Parts: sequence; structure tokens; C-alpha cells
Amino acid sequence: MIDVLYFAWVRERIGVPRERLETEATTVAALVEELRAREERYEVAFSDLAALRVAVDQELTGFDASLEGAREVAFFPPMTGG
Amino acid sequence: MIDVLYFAWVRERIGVPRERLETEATTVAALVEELRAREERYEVAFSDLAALRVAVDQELTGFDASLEGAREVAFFPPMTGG
Amino acid sequence: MEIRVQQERFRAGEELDRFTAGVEHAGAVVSFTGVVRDDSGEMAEMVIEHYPGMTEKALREIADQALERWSLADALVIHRYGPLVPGEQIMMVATASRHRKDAFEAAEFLMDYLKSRAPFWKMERGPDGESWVAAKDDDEDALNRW
Amino acid sequence: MEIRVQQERFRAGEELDRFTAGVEHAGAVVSFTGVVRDDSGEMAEMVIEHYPGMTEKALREIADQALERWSLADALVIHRYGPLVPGEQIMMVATASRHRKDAFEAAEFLMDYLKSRAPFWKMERGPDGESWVAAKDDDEDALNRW
Repeated sequence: MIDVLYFAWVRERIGVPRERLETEATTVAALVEELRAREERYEVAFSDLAALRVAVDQELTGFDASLEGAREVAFFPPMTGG
Repeated sequence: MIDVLYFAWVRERIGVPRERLETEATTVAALVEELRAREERYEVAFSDLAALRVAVDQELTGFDASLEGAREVAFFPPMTGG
Repeated sequence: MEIRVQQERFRAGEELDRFTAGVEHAGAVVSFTGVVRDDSGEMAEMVIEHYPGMTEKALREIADQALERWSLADALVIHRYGPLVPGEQIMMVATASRHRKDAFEAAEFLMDYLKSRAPFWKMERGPDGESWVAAKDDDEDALNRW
Repeated sequence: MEIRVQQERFRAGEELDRFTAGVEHAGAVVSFTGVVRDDSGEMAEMVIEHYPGMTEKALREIADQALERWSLADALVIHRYGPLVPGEQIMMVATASRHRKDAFEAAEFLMDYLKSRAPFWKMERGPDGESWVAAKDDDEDALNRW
């Protein structure tokens, strides 16, 4: 089981801010593929990975990151703070 | 007639903050020579011109600057504001 | 080092005075304040979303890096989230050092990293609806100088 | 643009809030505050001498250059003279711009030029008597980058 969080327009496209998922995926990329295959809203949200950023357990990382032992994955657009 | 001003340790060495002088000097350098020839305190204050800065009519300039039409000449060490 | 992520307004001046009073032997204090700018004159409000938990952690890591790289007496980061109106202060950073060069560089470093590495997202609300502010390539490029 | 040369104390925070409130459409405000530092722990006071008339003129010229070179909404320079004790604020500059890069660069430019081109001289008084602060080569070198 893993918590998946969405922020900004990713959250709007997915429709929920977070969900708890059962997954076999061992990498972020594999999790994304699972989600895209699930429902169109995921397909839309993840259509352009270059426009997305990902954090595993609250650390920025790449889509090739491992999910081993991960409790939380978050997807969001590039940050615009400051 | 020209007003000559001194600041910081130049003022301390000369002993007065300003004085009004009659001079034939047409450049700052010539004025400095006139002063150095006058009294020892000027000789001491102007012993190392590289350690001094000069302003003519409140504009920073070099020792070769003309005094033509000048009303005010100031001598001081490098600035240390901020 | 103080890191604050808050919904409440703050006054940059008040924070600056408090910060400055708290640092001894620091001849130089630099501050940056970000203000909600309304270029179109039509923005009703800005809403800032963030990632609770990760935000504080990311800001602390960025500030730690600044403290490692520059000789700083102290650093302060405040960033708001939630709804803001044009003219309101969004965030501020402050740095204190013996010398101005360290204080300036560390403040710019904090801003550059905060912009692209701290999980905040800005949404603008206007007469034409809502839109998420896009990240600028410039901001990503700004990281390369450090 | 506001340039003030004064003997009276000022509060940087108060000045910063007033400055920020006065600029519209400026998303970025940078401030620098210089504080009397007592490295030896023995300084009784610092006395700042200046050249009345030329000081204001020099500061105005420096600020005019900053306004020409960067896209600024406004700039503020305050510099004190007379006796100060350790911990007191000596001076401040503030700059406001649409973008942080302009605000940061202009503030650093103002500081670099003010240090070496505005007619102020610092004298320190301690147990061993009085001594004039020497200009640093670094400060003169800092001008070369602009």
C-alpha cells in the first residue's frame, strides 16, 4: 500500500488530492504506467511526464526512482514559489 | 580664492576642517605642491598622494584636474561608508 | 535559523527588525520580500498551494545548504500559503553575515532554490477564471550559477 | 527615489515597510542594512564623518545610475553620520523591481558604489584610542564587476 498525492493542476485533473493504492510497481515510472492504464483522468494527468515532477517520501527524485519501502509518492507540476 | 576642505585623518593632520586660500595654482597637483612648501603639517598630510582622494567642486577627480573656475577643493582618505 | 510556512500575513519590516536584533557580530543583513504583483490589473486573488511536511523539509535543506556554503550568522525564511490579494507579501528571506558579499549571495541562493525546489504552486484568479502560474525556464536556469 | 543623510537613528524594518507600501507592481523588494560590528568587543563607539553637500550629490548620482541600468520601481538610500554604538544601524539601501534579479543586482551595485564613492569615513574609538577605518582593496575591486 502506498499513499499517492497530487498537487496543483495534477490534483485538479485526477480529481482527488490523495489516495491510498495497492500496487506492484517497483519504480515511479511503473506506477505511472499502472495509473495511466486505469482511467482516462490519469491518462490526461500523466500525458506529458516532462511537465511533471515527482517526490518519493517528500524528496524530489526522477521517474526512474525505486518505490521499495516508499510510503508516499507525490506528483505535481514544476514549482512556482517565491 | 578657493575653499580647501579636509576630512578624516587629513583634517586631523592639517588641524583645520577648511580654509580659504589665495592661490595661483591651476591644477590640484600644483595646489598640493604650494601647500607642502608652506608648513610641515601639509608636508605630513600630503606625503603619500596614493593614499589620498580629491574632489573639485564636490566631484571626485584626479590630482591632475584643473582648478579653473573651481570654488572648492577637498582632500580626504579613501571612503569607508556603508 | 528560522523557517516558517504559514497562512497568516506577516510584516516584512517587523520580521527584519526582529531578525537583525537577534544576530550579533553581523555587519550585513540582506532581505528579500516577494509581493503579489497584478500585471493585468485584473487579478482578484492568488492562491498558493503547498505540500505540508515536504515544504518545511525542503526549505530547511535549502537553508542548511546556504549555511554550509556561506559564512552566515543566521538565516530566516517565511513563506505563506492560501489566498492572497495583490499587494500582499507572499514570502521573505533574510540573511546576516559579517560581510555583505556573503549576505547577498546567500539570499540570492535561497531565493533561486526556493523558487524551483520548494513545493509551492501559485494559482491566479481573475475575470477569465483560474490559471496555474507556469514555471519559468529562467528560474531553472538560475540554479546553474551556484 | 529617496536619499537621506541623517544623524538620527532609523529603524530598517519601518523604512522597509514604508518603502514596500509605496511601490506598485513591484514583485520583488531587496534591502541591505549595515550594522556597527564590534569584532574586538572593545569598541566604545564609531564616529562617521561625511562631506555635507557632496554626500547627498554622490548618493543621488549612484542611485540615478542604478535606476538607469536596472528596471527599478524605486530605490531608497539612508546613511547616518555622527556617533554610533555597536549594534546600531549605520545605513540601508532598498530596491524594488518586477523581478528579483534586478532588485538584487541594483542593491549590490548601490552598496558597492556607496562603499567606495560616497564621502563617508569611519573612525573607531576604543580603549587604545581612536583609529580611522582603512578602505579595503576588496571594496575597490568590487566596482570592477559592474
